[in-house]
Amino acid sequence: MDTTIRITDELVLKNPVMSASGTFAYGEEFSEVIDLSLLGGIVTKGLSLEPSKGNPVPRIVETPCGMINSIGLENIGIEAFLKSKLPLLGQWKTPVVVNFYGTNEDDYEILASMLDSKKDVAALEMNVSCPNIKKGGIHFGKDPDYLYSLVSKVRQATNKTLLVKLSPLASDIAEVAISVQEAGADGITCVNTIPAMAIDENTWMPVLANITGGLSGPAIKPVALYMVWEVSKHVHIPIIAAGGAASYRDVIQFMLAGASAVEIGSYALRDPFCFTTIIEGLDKYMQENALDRLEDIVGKLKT
Amino acid sequence: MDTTIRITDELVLKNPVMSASGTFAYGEEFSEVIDLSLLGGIVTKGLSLEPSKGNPVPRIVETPCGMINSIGLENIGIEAFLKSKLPLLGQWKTPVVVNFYGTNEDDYEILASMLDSKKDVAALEMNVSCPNIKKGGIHFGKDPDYLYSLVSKVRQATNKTLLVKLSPLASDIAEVAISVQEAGADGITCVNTIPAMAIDENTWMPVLANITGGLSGPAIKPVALYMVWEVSKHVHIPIIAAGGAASYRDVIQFMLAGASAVEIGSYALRDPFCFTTIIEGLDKYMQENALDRLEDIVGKLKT
Amino acid sequence: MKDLECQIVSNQMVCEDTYLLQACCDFESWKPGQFVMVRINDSFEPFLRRPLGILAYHESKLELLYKVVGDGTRCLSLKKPGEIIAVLGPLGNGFRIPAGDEQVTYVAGGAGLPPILALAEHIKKGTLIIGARTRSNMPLLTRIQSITGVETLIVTDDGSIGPKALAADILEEVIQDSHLPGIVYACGPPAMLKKTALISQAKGLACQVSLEERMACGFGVCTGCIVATKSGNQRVCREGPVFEAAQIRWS
Amino acid sequence: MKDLECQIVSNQMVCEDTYLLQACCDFESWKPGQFVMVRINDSFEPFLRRPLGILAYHESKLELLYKVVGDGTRCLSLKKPGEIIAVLGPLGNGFRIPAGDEQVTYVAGGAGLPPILALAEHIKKGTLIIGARTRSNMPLLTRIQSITGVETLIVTDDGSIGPKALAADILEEVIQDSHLPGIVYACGPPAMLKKTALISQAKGLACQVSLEERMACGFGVCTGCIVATKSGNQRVCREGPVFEAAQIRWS
Ligand SMILES: Cc1cc2nc3c(=O)[nH]c(=O)nc-3n(C[C@H](O)[C@H](O)[C@H](O)COP(=O)(O)OP(=O)(O)OC[C@H]3O[C@@H](n4cnc5c(N)ncnc54)[C@H](O)[C@@H]3O)c2cc1C
Ligand SMILES: Cc1cc2nc3c(=O)[nH]c(=O)nc-3n(C[C@H](O)[C@H](O)[C@H](O)COP(=O)(O)OP(=O)(O)OC[C@H]3O[C@@H](n4cnc5c(N)ncnc54)[C@H](O)[C@@H]3O)c2cc1C
Ligand SMILES: Cc1cc2nc3c(=O)[nH]c(=O)nc-3n(C[C@H](O)[C@H](O)[C@H](O)COP(=O)(O)O)c2cc1C
Ligand SMILES: Cc1cc2nc3c(=O)[nH]c(=O)nc-3n(C[C@H](O)[C@H](O)[C@H](O)COP(=O)(O)O)c2cc1C
Ligand code: FES
Ligand code: FES
Repeated sequence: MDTTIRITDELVLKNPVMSASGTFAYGEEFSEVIDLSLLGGIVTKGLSLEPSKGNPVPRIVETPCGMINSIGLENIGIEAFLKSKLPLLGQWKTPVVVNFYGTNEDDYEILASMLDSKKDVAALEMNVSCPNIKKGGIHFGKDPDYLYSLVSKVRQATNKTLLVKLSPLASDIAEVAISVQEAGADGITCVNTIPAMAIDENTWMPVLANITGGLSGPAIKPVALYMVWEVSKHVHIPIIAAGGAASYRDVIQFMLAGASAVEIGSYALRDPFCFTTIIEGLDKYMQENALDRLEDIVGKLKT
Repeated sequence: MDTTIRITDELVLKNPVMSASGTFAYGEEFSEVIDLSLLGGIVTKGLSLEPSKGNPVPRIVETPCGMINSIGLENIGIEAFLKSKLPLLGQWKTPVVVNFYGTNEDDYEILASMLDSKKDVAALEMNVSCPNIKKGGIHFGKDPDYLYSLVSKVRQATNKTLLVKLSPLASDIAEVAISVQEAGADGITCVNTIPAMAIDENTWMPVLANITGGLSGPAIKPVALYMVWEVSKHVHIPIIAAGGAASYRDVIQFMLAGASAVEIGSYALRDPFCFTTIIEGLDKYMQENALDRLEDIVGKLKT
Repeated sequence: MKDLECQIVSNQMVCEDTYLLQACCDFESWKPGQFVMVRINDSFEPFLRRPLGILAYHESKLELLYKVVGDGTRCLSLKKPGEIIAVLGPLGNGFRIPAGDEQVTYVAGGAGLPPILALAEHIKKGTLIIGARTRSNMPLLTRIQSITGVETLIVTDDGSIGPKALAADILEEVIQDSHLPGIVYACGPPAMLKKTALISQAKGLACQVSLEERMACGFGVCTGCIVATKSGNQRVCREGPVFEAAQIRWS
Repeated sequence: MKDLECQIVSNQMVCEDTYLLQACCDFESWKPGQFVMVRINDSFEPFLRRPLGILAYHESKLELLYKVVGDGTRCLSLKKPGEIIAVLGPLGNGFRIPAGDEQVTYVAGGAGLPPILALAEHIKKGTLIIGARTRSNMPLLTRIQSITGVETLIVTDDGSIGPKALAADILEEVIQDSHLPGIVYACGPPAMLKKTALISQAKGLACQVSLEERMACGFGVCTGCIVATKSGNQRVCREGPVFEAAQIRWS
């Protein structure tokens, strides 16, 4: 039974189960509880040129079958990451995907070229879809033409596998995905959180200090599944799914819809050991369905 | 204690609790179980010029804290509605809002003018955001410029209160809302279902015969709340909220975010008697918070 | 239609994966073939109610017989006596009860048993054909075999009880020598219903089938549950779940 | 940190809205001030785990003391003996145990009781000040008053038990005549913690506070739970929940 997934020649996963950005930090805490070598891939917290403090608390709120976060991309900054986190992360036999974002175009370019030379980095995931920061993030990802030029620049700056992570909040996500593909991205991560908010009817105040945040978890899985399906009909580069995945069933569903791999985010906050359960579940599913190569099911939805 | 909500001079609700389109049919079934006079407003199933059969079954699937439907706007057509349903609906002391859609621009215009003369119709809700039909629906609602011209035409065709119902799937919902306001709409309904899908990992098939559908229910409430808040910051016409409301708490939250009234959709499928519970809950809330006029809290989120 | 908070009296496995639930309930009236929508939890999970046929209702006690097939029914099966479920019903049209002395035949397969049993226990005559996969799949055997006035024929896929046959095949034999007028009632998997309908029609017998479709509301407002009939789309939950077989456009 | 399926041994109301839960559990080690993340349901509702301080752990039995404030704790309060909850822990740093003969004072308010009780039961000396709203709000009275070596002072907002005062006010009196070195441990509402910190500082006493913040993971990966300290953002769940009061940037 072969669970290998080939995203690009440089990004080959031993199975389709990855961590998602922002719910796995830089891997250290998880390395104490699970064997990181088992994972298909590890995606880091989103990194910026300078360290970022993120938004004030409260920045987490629970919702029906999901959660909203307004972390605001708090991170230790690229320098500290390269110096103190990457060496540790690189030691596992699992590809490291570095998620990054800028607050202007130059940031994106500089970050990409800084990461380009790092042998422990298997791929870059470019975040143009975070709903939680004032400048950058989601605003870069809205206009297909603008995004085309931004991704093109980043493409010039690195030879590494380049994934671009999209927002589900697009009038036409296929159009956005096509721009990204034309600009030379190697793959698309689909999707980031959905802009959302929570209000306390007793205090008349927003629950989150940042007022708004991004919705994630099982609640949004049906939307993420749609987005993957929609994008997969329009692009030929690989898709990595994110959005509410919580079980091997979800992973199979995303793959049938067209994803090559699936990132597990919020659910791993609830159940840190779910990675192991999901990977085991996939093995069992393959056995029961007499599948030799897991990759064969990608996009095989019968319609 | 005054729970009256004034949307326009013609559309005055005795309280902010309304039915949503598509989960209340034409009121007959509900009239057998609850007193329709208690409701703030009744919104009919979406009507088209000709009767429509909708999509094949299955067209319902449950999801975490929500559901996806792909009904495809099955309806009896405007003629049959005017003849056999409206007279019954009009007898309750509750304003009737007729939801309608076209598969081309002319349809929208003709429907609006047909409804314009009907005294039992308090307002029109123009659906430009249904994800379930091939032509019409969501495609009309995506491009702000196109939508401006479509709403302008419909505006010419009727003097009735005109609400336009938006899709949450917009790169910039505020821009869409502003177009709608400029085109002369009297109010905005915010929001329709979010495009979504479900897949059966055992059969490798979509669960819905139509492949995709629209997500609704508590799962999407945080998104709908965000949309209402975002729109309310940019327009001055009244907003009617829809999306996952299930309790008087949700109604208050939507009102604080800027909605004048709230439609209850999916939750009423689960609990048909919830309208009464919610209305009672609002009364209790007003008492506990010493509120004289419920309308006073609209948009009063403390930020 | 009422929404009743019903206290569970008992909820026990009666055969592999199948549970018999008894709950205190307060219907004004009901008819065999009607169903209820059960809200399993107060929390939003599962979000929708589940449609279940009424197996019996007497002395303020409602009986449901259900098979655990997914999360909703699994969750229901974990409920203990004393716990509350919300029951919306009775819903749907129910079977047409024969007015005269027609010969009556019932065909039930799989989870289609409850409404058919309710009907047989009401009419108290005729022949009841039940198809199951295997013996361990057949619930309420003694109860079924002792329905007053009703002759029971059980068939299984593996012959572990009764002949190794399909219910619809047996039907053909049973109504072989039947006198007109007669009526056949059926509930079960679509393939069985279709076959039953064709056989009955060929023999000139009336046939009513009780259909299943995914439901959101169960009382007619969402049009989630339609079936194509010769007079257009009909709602299984409202115009049905019982239909004249001749009206259905079988797919 | 382990994720343990723990069977509930008992789960009883010990005073208005407050429950004592005992469950079989299997920690290798733990420290007073640590906490666990409790997964209440198998279903996705509630989605996140709930952080609860460890009240006690001995002979493979974990004790939690929690107040019902919302849906999650309400749902937990309905669990019966025999049912399973998933417990992730022990988490966080725990209190610094005094090495020498410092004078020890504890201040606990509201839901801040569990970690402080755990600590007092461990250190077995010092003065324990507890603030509650009213008598019916004070759980485990007998147990608290019999902690070996610890003197207990209870104050309430309404004087229904002990003086009518705030815990932090009493603190001022208690440490009036205290000899240095000394340490004050506190857990409770933010206002109380801040006041305790200021008083301790003014008297030149060390002070550790255990903080609460909304948490998603509880083990440091989401940065949902940060607190601003003099050395930047720190995660309450990982660098905390116990912090040197002097390090906190009180808002
Ligand atoms: C009118 C009617 C009467 C019924 N009576 C009985 C009965 O007496 N005993 C019994 O065991 N079963 C009966 N069923 C089928 C029963 O409703 C389903 O088995 C049950 O809803 C499955 O729920 P689940 O959560 O366990 O499965 P899941 O597969 O997890 O359910 C997911 C969703 O699919 C729907 N669904 C799944 N299977 C069916 C189905 N066969 N029919 C309709 N919806 C389905 C569920 O309602 C739910 O919304 C009846 C169905 C209908 C329509
Ligand atoms: C480290 C730590 C230890 C704690 N120990 C205890 C204890 O021993 N006993 C006790 O009664 N309570 C304790 N709390 C508070 C307890 O976690 C909350 O009361 C509980 O999570 C509320 O959940 P709910 O679903 O009932 O309330 P809801 O208000 O419905 O919760 C909604 C969300 O808000 C979060 N939340 C609400 N209040 C708090 C709060 N005060 N702190 C953190 N998150 C909150 C919940 O975790 C949940 O995600 C502790 C909190 C922390 C951070
Ligand atoms: C707490 C939290 C922090 C996140 N931080 C980031 C981030 O730094 N960069 C990014 O691209 N996405 C971030 N995300 C989005 C997730 O990577 C993922 O796309 C999204 O949550 C949907 O997947 P899920 O439902 O499995 O969580 C974050 C999500 C959460 C919940
Ligand atoms: C079964 C179903 C049918 C619907 N039909 C329509 C419709 O005909 N026209 C329309 O504008 N919206 C329709 N909607 C959308 C709802 O009116 C509402 O906007 C949406 O479901 C979000 O609200 P909710 O979460 O309260 O259901 C339908 C929704 C459902 C669930
Ligand atoms: S289930 Fe809603 S109409 Fe039948
Ligand atoms: S709760 Fe996730 S870092 Fe503390």
